[in-house]
Amino acid sequence: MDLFEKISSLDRRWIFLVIALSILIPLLFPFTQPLEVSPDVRAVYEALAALPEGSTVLCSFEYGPSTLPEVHPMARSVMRYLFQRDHKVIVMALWPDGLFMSRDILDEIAVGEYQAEYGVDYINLGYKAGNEVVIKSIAESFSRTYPVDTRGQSTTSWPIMHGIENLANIDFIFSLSAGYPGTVEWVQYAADPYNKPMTTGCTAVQVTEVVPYVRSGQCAGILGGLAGAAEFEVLLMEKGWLTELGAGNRGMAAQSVAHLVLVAFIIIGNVAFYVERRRQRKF
Amino acid sequence: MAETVGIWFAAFLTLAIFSFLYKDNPFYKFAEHLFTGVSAAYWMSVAFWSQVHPNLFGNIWWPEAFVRRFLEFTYVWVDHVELDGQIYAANALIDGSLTPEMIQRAELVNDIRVMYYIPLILGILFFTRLVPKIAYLSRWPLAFVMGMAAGLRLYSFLQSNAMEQISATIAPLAGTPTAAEAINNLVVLIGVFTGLVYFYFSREHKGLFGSLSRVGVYFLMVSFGAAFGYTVMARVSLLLGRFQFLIGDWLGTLTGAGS
Amino acid sequence: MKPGNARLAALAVLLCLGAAPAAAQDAPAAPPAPPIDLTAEDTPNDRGHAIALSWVLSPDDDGSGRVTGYSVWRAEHREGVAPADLEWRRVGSHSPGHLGDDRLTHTDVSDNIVNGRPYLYRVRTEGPGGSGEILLPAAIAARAQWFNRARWNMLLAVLVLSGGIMYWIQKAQTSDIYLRPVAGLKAFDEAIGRATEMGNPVLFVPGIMDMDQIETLAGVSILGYVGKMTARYETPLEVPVSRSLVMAHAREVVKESYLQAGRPDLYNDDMIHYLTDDQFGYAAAVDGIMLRQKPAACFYQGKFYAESLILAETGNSIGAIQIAGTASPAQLPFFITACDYTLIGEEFFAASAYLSQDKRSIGSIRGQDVGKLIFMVALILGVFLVSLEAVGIQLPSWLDITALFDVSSGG
Amino acid sequence: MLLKRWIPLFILVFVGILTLIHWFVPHDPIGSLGRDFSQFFDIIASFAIILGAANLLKLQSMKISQRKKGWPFNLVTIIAFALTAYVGLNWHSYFGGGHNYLAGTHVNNPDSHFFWVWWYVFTPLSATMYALLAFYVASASYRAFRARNVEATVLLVAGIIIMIGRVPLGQQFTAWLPDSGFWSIFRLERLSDWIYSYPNGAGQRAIMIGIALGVVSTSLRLILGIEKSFLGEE
Repeated sequence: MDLFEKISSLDRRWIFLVIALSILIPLLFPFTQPLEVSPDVRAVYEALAALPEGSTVLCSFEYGPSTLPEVHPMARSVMRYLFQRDHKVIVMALWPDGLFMSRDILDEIAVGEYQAEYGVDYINLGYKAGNEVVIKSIAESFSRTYPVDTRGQSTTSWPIMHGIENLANIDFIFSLSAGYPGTVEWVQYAADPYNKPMTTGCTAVQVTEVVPYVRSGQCAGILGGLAGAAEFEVLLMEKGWLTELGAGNRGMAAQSVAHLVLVAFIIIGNVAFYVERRRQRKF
Repeated sequence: MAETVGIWFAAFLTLAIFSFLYKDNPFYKFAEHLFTGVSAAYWMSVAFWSQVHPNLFGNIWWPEAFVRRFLEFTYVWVDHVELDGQIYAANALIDGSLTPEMIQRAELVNDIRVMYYIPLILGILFFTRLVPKIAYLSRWPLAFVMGMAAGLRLYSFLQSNAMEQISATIAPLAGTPTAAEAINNLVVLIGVFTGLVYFYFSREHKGLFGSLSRVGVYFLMVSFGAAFGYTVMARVSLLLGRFQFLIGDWLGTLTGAGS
Repeated sequence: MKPGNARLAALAVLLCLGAAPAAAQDAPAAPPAPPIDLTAEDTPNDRGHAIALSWVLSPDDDGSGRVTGYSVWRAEHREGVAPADLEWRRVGSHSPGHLGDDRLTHTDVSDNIVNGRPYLYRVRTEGPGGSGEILLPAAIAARAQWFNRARWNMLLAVLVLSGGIMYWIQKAQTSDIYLRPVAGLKAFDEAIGRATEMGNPVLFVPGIMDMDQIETLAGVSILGYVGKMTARYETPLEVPVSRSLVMAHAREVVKESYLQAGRPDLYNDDMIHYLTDDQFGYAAAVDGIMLRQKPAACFYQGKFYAESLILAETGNSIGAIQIAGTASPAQLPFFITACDYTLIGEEFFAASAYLSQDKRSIGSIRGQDVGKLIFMVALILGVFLVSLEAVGIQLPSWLDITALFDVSSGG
Repeated sequence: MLLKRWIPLFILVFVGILTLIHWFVPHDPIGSLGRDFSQFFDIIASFAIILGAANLLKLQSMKISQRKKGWPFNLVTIIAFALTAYVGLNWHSYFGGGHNYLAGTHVNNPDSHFFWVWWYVFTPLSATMYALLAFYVASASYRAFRARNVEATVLLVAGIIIMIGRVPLGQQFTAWLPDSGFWSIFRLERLSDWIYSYPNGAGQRAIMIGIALGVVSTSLRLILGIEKSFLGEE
């Protein structure tokens, strides 16, 4: 077997090994690189920036630990921005594990960094089963959908919920999403029927599903995957809302190397394929 | 203690699953079988506590004595409490504002919704599968579910997947602010149109129709390639997350750094 | 108002307060002027229990901070009782207007609003200096509607498409309909045939979602066909599922297939077995089944998420023929790259009709094509018309094709 | 025959039509049927899990009693199921004391045993299974991204441009192109954005419209009672 044949029928475990190394090494020895902010990420920022200070923003957490590396950095940036602009933040989750994600973020950002007051500046309504049905039902009433919050107290007893009967009183929806139910359901059952502005931070996989809604204007911009998170961090830093880049940019180093290694593999594979095919024609 | 054991066990399971990449082995087999058992029971418990307990049990009738006797189990079923002409929210049952003696005297009001006997009956009918003689009764809940799915999805797909997409595709090819925008609109129009031609079943894809359909295939291929390229990034991020766990949380405990 | 402006305005207020502390202490700020022209109407196209309010901003709501918001109050109107004596309840609040808003709107939705009963509203401007209020001049009642008028175009679409499909379902029973070949469907027989030759089982995965998804139902219909083939060839069939309802449904369908193929003796309920509801738990277990039972043909037909590639790559590594079919746009690329054949989107839904050769089902596919034709014509016509408009040619309003497809207002 | 065939068929058709109508009739009680029915579905599906779990346990114990190859692993499944079900259904199962034992809250309480299982067993397993995808996209693309024919080449080129254009390191390749003007559209990040937004968006849209028609037609076949293989006995 000569070199090209070998490359063409390479045991996939070699590929696995190289991929693992190409992520592990940059993770241990990180570096940063310049980023260009894409228009979709800018659109997210502009939609948020258009909100007057003190608006009520609904943040919904539809992701779990497995997609945490992608969505968590976005959630952090968004929360930082919202608290700096004194928005009131209502947090909920349509995924059971979304609750733990939101708790983690709120503990870190709201409590840790901004000393925001629970029940006044933000509230965590928690997880409710029922997928899009929950969205339809908060369109009618928050207090009936979520009689108690995650602290086990009656939702309406908190000052932040005064005057917030249902979706109509929400100024903006931010969906942090990794699948079903997620951004698509928020567009279909909340933004669309009630004409609410919304935007999304989602996994790169979901981007294809969501992008048609972005193009048609039903969703204002999109933060797609780790790259979206990294770009958003850069943009917030540019605008003075962040003092340092976060996990999004750190991960991008490993991401970049892995991508290029993968592309190199594909190119080598094609060269081998081309050479082999030419040889076959000769005989 | 529980945390340290947990992190070690989690790290072991992580490595056991990764070992599958090399080949099938007892460690993977162990992790796989463990996963099946744990996750089946996990979702069963979650379904019980998030659906059956609040939404079904909470909407059907129970003997008053039972509700009063097992407050910690039934607290989510009670809508409100009336005592001495005063109305308390349901959580007064548990937050200490009512004493046990008061709870015994109070009237516990829970709204019973007759409609919810439908899923109860259908759910029970489903169990007739265990009795071969009347197993066919389990077709009733299946029929209900299928009818519901049909009525629900017919409309929502037509609205979001068809009407809205058509509406978004109808954009001017002339008189746009920039020429680029007109070109982009044209690209989208051609893509959607030829894509639909590709999906046309009841006509032979020959001649002009065939050429249009080929163009449609190219658009589909671009979209598959693009979606694949996009996803690669997400997948790499996942691995990133796992490596971060192994390096940060697990190796962290080894070196005493903890997390 | 831009955030910067708001901050400047707030700063200006602070400076003014600082410059005249004595004056500020002596004379408390005057209460803000009330809103103007409060109107109310029953919200259209709903189940009642809702009133839409609208008012013109208070003149003091100019970003100076004198208006911090509005509060909305409701009372049931009673004949002969002065508004002040009614039982008022605060039912909502609204943040101050932004620059450029001429009216603010607030919808009061509550089951406490009884349909048909008259209600009065008042809206208060709230501010540090107190409040000013306006009363709704006449009582208003909420009503439920029997038809959602905003959905007229959806009704039209449902009727036209269903009509077209039903017409062809009828017509198909008497006439032959040509269907173009679909590569993936031809491969079904080949794949099952190969499994038979090798003596290895056929693996069928009907997606990971439950019966409330049409994709799952379509996948199980295809399973019905595969079941007939495996019964005929006496090839073992392995169907792991991740939902109990799907298990029950698939058993009914496969049992029927074996019966129709004349081999009920080969059918066994355990061919279709439940693993776990969990996405990756299921994928891990199916991977295990693949490696240990080495199926020669793998079918993935249904609704899939990220596990698609885990399954397809493992299937590829054991050298099985793989045929996928799904309507999950995000998973199609993975099936396309890792499987031998893939039914894309609509092809997947058409598969059961193709495979069963049932005349009425084939008719429904012809009906789908009619729908496509309508959409294609509408696209061309629509683009032509909006282009004319964009270059400045006035069109009569009945030619406004965008209204026909504008379903966003329908709710 | 009535119970086996006609009543389920009636339920199917009746529920189907009623659910379809509910979209157009906001008036109570029809308007809220969609929400109620979805809720009913979730309840029925939750009931059904018990039957699924019973089936799982039955097959596993069969393998154990027949001493099939690898039977100790089947024992692992049964034990894992039993333990998880115990800490999941018993709402008193906590580390340490001093908890208000409200039924159901243990599912979300970080001090419960159930949470421990979720966090240290369930989560690493599912996240790692998911992470395997990083390797599988690599092997799948290495194998499939070959310029075999025109279609495959189109797929390959679009995929590679996006892959490179989406990461900063890749964007360096075309950083020498001007930032504005005609040539700027060939900068990789712009090109990948463009491909992503327009040709890809168009392809996706065509697929989505096709799917919508497929769903309409399949749903209609169900509502009209044409597709009813689950009722058997044709």
